[in-house]
Amino acid sequence: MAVIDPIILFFLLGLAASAMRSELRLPAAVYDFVSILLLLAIGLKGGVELARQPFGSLLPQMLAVVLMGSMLPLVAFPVLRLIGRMNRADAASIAAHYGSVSVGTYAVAVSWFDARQIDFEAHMPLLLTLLEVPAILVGIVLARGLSRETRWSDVAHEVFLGKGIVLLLGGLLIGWIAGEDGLVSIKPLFIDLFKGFLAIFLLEMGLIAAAQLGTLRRHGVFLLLFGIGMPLFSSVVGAALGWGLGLSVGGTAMLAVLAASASYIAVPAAMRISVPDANPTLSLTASLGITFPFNILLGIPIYYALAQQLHAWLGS
Amino acid sequence: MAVIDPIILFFLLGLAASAMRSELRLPAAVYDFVSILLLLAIGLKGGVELARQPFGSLLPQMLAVVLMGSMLPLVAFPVLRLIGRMNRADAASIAAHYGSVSVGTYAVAVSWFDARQIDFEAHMPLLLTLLEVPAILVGIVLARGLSRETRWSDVAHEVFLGKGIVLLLGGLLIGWIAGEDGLVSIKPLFIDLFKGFLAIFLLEMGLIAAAQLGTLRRHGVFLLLFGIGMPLFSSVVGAALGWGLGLSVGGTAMLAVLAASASYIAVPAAMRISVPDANPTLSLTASLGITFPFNILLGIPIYYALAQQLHAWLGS
Amino acid sequence: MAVIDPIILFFLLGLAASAMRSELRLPAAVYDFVSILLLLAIGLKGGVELARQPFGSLLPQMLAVVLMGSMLPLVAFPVLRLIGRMNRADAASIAAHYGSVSVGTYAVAVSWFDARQIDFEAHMPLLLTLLEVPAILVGIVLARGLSRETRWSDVAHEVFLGKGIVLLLGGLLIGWIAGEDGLVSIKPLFIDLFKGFLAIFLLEMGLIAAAQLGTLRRHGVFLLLFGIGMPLFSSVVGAALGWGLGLSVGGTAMLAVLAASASYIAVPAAMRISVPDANPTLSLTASLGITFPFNILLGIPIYYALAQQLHAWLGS
Amino acid sequence: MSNDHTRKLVTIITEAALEHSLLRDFKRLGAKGHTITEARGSGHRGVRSAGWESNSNIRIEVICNEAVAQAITQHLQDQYYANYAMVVYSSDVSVLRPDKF
Amino acid sequence: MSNDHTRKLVTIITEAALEHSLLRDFKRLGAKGHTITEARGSGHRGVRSAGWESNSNIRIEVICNEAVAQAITQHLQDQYYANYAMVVYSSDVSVLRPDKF
Amino acid sequence: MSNDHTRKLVTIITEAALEHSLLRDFKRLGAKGHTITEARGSGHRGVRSAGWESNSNIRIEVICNEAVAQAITQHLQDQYYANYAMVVYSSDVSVLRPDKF
Ligand SMILES: Nc1ncnc2c1ncn2[C@@H]1O[C@H](COP(=O)(O)O)[C@@H](O)[C@H]1O
Ligand SMILES: Nc1ncnc2c1ncn2[C@@H]1O[C@H](COP(=O)(O)O)[C@@H](O)[C@H]1O
Ligand SMILES: Nc1ncnc2c1ncn2[C@@H]1O[C@H](COP(=O)(O)O)[C@@H](O)[C@H]1O
Ligand code: NA
Ligand code: NA
Ligand code: NA
Repeated sequence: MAVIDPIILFFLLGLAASAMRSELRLPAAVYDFVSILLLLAIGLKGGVELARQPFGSLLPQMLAVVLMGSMLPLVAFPVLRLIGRMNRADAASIAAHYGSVSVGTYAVAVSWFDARQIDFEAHMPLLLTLLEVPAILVGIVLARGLSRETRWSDVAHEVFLGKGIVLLLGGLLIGWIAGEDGLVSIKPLFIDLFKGFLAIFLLEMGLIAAAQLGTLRRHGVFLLLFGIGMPLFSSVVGAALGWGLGLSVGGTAMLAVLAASASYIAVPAAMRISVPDANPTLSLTASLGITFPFNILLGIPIYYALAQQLHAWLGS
Repeated sequence: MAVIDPIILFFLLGLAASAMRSELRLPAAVYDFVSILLLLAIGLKGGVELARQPFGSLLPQMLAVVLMGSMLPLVAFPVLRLIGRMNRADAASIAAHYGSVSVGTYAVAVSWFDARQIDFEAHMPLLLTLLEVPAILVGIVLARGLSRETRWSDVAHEVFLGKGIVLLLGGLLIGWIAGEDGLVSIKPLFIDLFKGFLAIFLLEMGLIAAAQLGTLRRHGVFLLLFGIGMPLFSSVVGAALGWGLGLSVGGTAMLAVLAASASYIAVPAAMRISVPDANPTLSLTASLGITFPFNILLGIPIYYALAQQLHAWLGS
Repeated sequence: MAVIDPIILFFLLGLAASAMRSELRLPAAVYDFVSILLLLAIGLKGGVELARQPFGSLLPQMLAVVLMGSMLPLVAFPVLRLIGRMNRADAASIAAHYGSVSVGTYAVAVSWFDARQIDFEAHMPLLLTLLEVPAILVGIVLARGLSRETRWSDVAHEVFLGKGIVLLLGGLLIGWIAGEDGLVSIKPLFIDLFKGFLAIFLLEMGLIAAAQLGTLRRHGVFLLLFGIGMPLFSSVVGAALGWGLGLSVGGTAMLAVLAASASYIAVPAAMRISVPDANPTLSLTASLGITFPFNILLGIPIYYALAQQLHAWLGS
Repeated sequence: MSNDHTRKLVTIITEAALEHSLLRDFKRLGAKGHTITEARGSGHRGVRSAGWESNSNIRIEVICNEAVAQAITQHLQDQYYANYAMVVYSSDVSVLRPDKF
Repeated sequence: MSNDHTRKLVTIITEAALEHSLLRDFKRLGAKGHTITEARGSGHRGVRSAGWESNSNIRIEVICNEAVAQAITQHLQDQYYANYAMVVYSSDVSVLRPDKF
Repeated sequence: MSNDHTRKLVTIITEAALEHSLLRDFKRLGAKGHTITEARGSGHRGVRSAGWESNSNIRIEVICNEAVAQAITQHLQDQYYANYAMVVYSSDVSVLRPDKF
C-alpha cells in the first residue's frame, strides 16, 4: 500500500506549479471534459448498486442526510456572524458551501478507500447527489429571509438543473436502468480511466486552489481556522449519523467525508445568482483554498479513523 | 441482452436535460474531439477488413450504393415540392440530406448489432464513406440546374475535403495499410473506448436534437411525417439493394440503416455554401430533430426485422 | 513487425490533409490535452525507472548530456552565419532549436523501439528533460552576448517553468515517488492509451508541419539542407557520447535521436521573448517543417543503424 | 457620422454566471439580438482567469437604438453593477440594414 | 478625430461556415489582414449557440481604409446578407502605423 | 460625445506569447484592468491560425484615460512593434462609472 496516493501527487504538482507561477494551464474545455466524465462515472457506479437493493429501504437514509445538509449551515452561520464578524450575506453564503458537498473530495475518498480495500455502502453517490441541494436553499433563506422577492423558480432551476446534479442524477438513472451487464461496453471509458482522469482533475484543482491562496492573506486567520475547524466538526456529525443509520465502518467514514466536504461548483453558482451581495472570493478561498486541500491531504484518513473509533466504542 | 442499449440512455439524458432547459453544455472542443475519434475508429475498423478481401470484388457494391445515393434525393425532391409545397432550394437541400448518410446513426447501429452478435459485411465503412457524397451533388443540381455559375471546384473542395470524409477515408487507408496487427498499439484508444465516446457523443446529440425540436412547432406536421416516412421508404430501398447484392442478413440490415439515415454534418455544410437560399433550419429540424432520434430509438430494430423478412421470403 | 508504424500514417494523413487544403483542424484544446497527457506519461515512465537505480550513478550521464546540449548550438551557429548568411539573431535562435530536443520525436522513437522490442536505458526521460534547457541559454548568449540587459530572471522563468518542463519534471517526480505499484491505478490513461494519443498528436503535427512547408519556398535550399544535415551530424555526436557513456545499443540510438531532434515548443517560446528580433518563421520551418518529418520518417532507423555499427566497431 | 445608419454598440464584460439573466433582461428591454465571446481579464474584483466556471468572463455585444442602449445601461447600473464584476461601455457604430436593430 | 491615423474598423458577425469564402473575398477587395474570434449569439435567424459546427458564429474584424471598407460592406450586402445570419457594423479607429492598413 | 464619461478603448491584437509581459507593462503604465479574448488572423507577418501555442493571437482590450492610452500606445510602438506580429488601435467609448478607469 502506497503511503501517498499518486493522484494526490498530481494535486501537489498543480499547487507547486501555480505557486512558482508556471505557465501551466489546462484549457477550460479539458477541465469540463474531465469533470463531466467523473460526474457521470460516479453516477453510473451508484446507479448500478441502486438496482441491487429495494429502493424503499434507502428512504430513511435519504431523509436523514437531507436533514443533515439543512442543519450544518445553521451551525456554521452563527459562527461566521458572531466569531467571524461577517455580514449576513457572506455568512449565509459560506454556510451554504459547507452544508453542501464536494464531488472532487468524494472521488478522492473513493480512490483512497479502494486502495485500502475498504468497503462502503455503494449507494453513496445517491446521498452525495441529495446532499448538494438542501444547504443552498437554507443559505438563501438565511441571507434573505423568506422574502417574496426571491425568484424561487429561478433558484430551483439553478439548483436542480445545474451541470453537476444533471450528470450525477443522469448517471444514477442510466446505471440503474442498464445494470452492471449493460454497462460493460462503456466501462473502459468511465470505470477503467476513472483514476487517470481524476489525476488530471486534481492537477487542475491544484492550480486553482493555489490561486485562491493569494486572497487568503487579505482575509486573515479566521477563514483559515473555519476552513479546518468546520469540516472537523461536520465530520463528527456525519460519522455519528452514519453510525446511527447502521452503516458499515466504511460507509460511516464516507458520510463523514461528505459532511466535511465543502462545495465549490454548485453552491458558488447558485449563490452568485441568488445572494449576489455575498463576496464569492471569501467562500471560494475557504472551500477551495483551505478545506479541499485539507480534506484530501489530511482529512480523509482522520475521518476514517474517527469512524473506526466510533464503531469500536459504540459497536457496529 | 439489455432491452435498451445504455448509449441510447445517454441520448435520452441529453434530450431530457435540454428539454428541461438545464445548463448542461459540452464544450465544442469536446464534441469535436469525440467525433474525430469516432470517425477515425470507424475508418480504421473498415480498413482492416478491406485488407482482407480483393478490392475488385467490391466494385459492383460500390457502384450500386453510389447509384442509390443519387436516386434517393430524386425521390424525396418531388415529395417535398408537391406535397410539402416547399420552394426549390429547400426541397433540394432536404433531399440531399436524406440521400446522404449519418455516421452517428451508423455507429449506434454497430453498437446495437454488436450487442446482439449480428455479423455484417465488414467493409460497410467504405460504403458509408461513398454514400456521403453523391446526394450532395444531386442536391446542388436539383437546386440550381447544371448552371454555369456553380463553382464546382469549390463544391468539390467542400465535399471531398470536409472533416468527415478526410477522417473516414484516412482511417480506412491507415487500417488498410497497417492491418489488424499494426493497429494493436492504438486499439485501446480507438476500439476499447469506442462505445464510451459514443455515449458522450450521443449525450451531446441529445442536447442538440432537443434544441431543433423547438423549431418543429413552426414547421408543422409535414416535416414530422417526412422525417419518419422518408427513412422508412429508404430503408426498403436499402434492404432490397442489400439483398440484391447478396449481402448477409446483417449486411442487408446495415445497408437499410445507411439508406434510412440522414446527414447532419457533411450535407448541411455543403448546402450552406452551395445552396445558400435554402433554409438550414428546415433540413436540420428534419434530419437531426426527427430522423436521427427516430432511427436510433425505433428505426434500427425495424430495419433489422425488415432484412430478416426479406431474406426469409426471397432466400439468402 | 509492420514495415511502417501506424502512428506515422497519422502524421502522413495530417500532412496530406493540410497539403490538399482540407478543412480538418483539431481544436487547440485537443492538442493541449493530448500533449499534456504525453508529457506526463513520458515523465511518469521515466520516474518509475529512476526509483530503481541509485541516483548518483546517473550524475556523469546527466552532466555529459548537458554539455552536449550546450555544444551543439556552438557548432550550428557558425554554419548558419557563414554558409547560411543569416543575421546573428536568426542564427542564434535556430542554433538553440537544434541544441535542444523534441518530445514528439522522442515519443515516436519510443514507439518504434517498442515495436521492435529494442531495450534502452529507462532513465532517458530524465536526459530528455535536461536537454531541453542548456541550448536555450547558449542561444541567448550567442544572440546578445552576456549583455546586462538580458532579464535573466525572466528567461529562467520562461525556461524552467514552461509547460513542457513542468509536466515532464512533475511526471518524473510523481513516478519516482509512487513507483510502479503506485501507478497501477492511473496506468490505463497514461500508459495503455499512450500510442493512441500519440497518433492524434501526430495527426495534428502533420497538419502543422505541412503549414510550415508553405514558407519553405521563400527561404530556399539552405534551410532544407541544414534541416537534414544538422540532425545527421548531431546524431553522430549523440551516438558517440552514448557509446562513451557505456549505454546499450538501444540507449546509444536513443541519445542519437535526442541529439538529432530539434525543439519546436520550449525553444520557440523562449526565443520569442528573449531574442525577439529573430524571425520565428525561419526556425519553425526548419525544425517543424523539415527536421521533425525527416527524423520520424527516415532518421530514427538511420540513428539505430548508426548505434549498431558503432557498437559493432568499437565493442560494447 | 450621425446619419440614420448609426446605432449604439453596447459592450458588457462580466461574469459568465450572469449570461442567462442578462440575456433575458436585454430581450425584455428591447434588444433584437446579441453576440457573446468568451473572455478573461482583471479589474477591481481581481483576476478572472477563466480556468473554470465561476472564474470566467463573457463579453456581450448588443447593437441597438439609443433608447434601448440607455435602458440597458441604466438597468445594468441599477441591478448588477454593485455586486458583480462588470464593465460596460458603448459607442456609435454605422450598421448595414439599420431596420434590423 | 479624423486625422491621418484614422482607419475604418469593419466588424462582421456571421456563420462560421462562411469563413473561407469571406476571407478570400476580403483579400480580393484589398484588405491587408483580419482577426477572427469565435462567437455565439442570437438575432433574426434565431439562436446560434456554437454547440456544434453548423451552429457557430465567427466575429471578423478588418481594419482598412475607407474605400476598402466601402467595398467590403457593399459586397457583403450584395452577396451574403439575404441568405446568411450576418451582422455588419463599422466605426472609425485611430491606428498605429496607418501605412500598414 | 466628449463628456466626462468618455474614455479611451485601446485594442491590441498580438502574439499570445506576449501576454505575460504586456500585462505587466500595462499595469506599470497605469491601466486598472484588461480583457483578453483568444483570436486568430493574418497580417504582415503571415497567417496566425491558432492551431498551437506559438501560432495563436490574443486580443487585449484596455479601457483607460487619454494619458494612459497615450503611454500604452507609445510603449508598444517603441518596444514591440518592430519585432512582433501586432496591431494596435484605439477609439473613444462612453463608460459607466468613469472613476473606475
Ligand atoms: N480597465 C479595463 N479595461 C478593460 N477591461 C476591464 C477593465 N476593467 C475591468 N475589465 C474587465 O471587466 C471585468 C470585470 O471588471 P471589475 O468589475 O472591475 O472586476 C474584468 O474581469 C475585466 O475582464
Ligand atoms: N442586435 C444585435 N446585437 C449584437 N449582435 C447581433 C445582433 N443581432 C444579431 N447579432 C449577431 O449576428 C448573428 C447573425 O444575426 P442574424 O442575421 O440577425 O441572425 C447573430 O447570431 C448574433 O451573433
Ligand atoms: N488589417 C487588419 N485588420 C484586422 N486585423 C489585423 C489586420 N492586420 C493584422 N491584423 C491582426 O493582427 C495580427 C498581427 O498583425 P501583423 O503584425 O500585421 O502580422 C494578425 O495576426 C491579425 O490577427
Ligand atoms: Na459538507
Ligand atoms: Na440516407
Ligand atoms: Na537536438
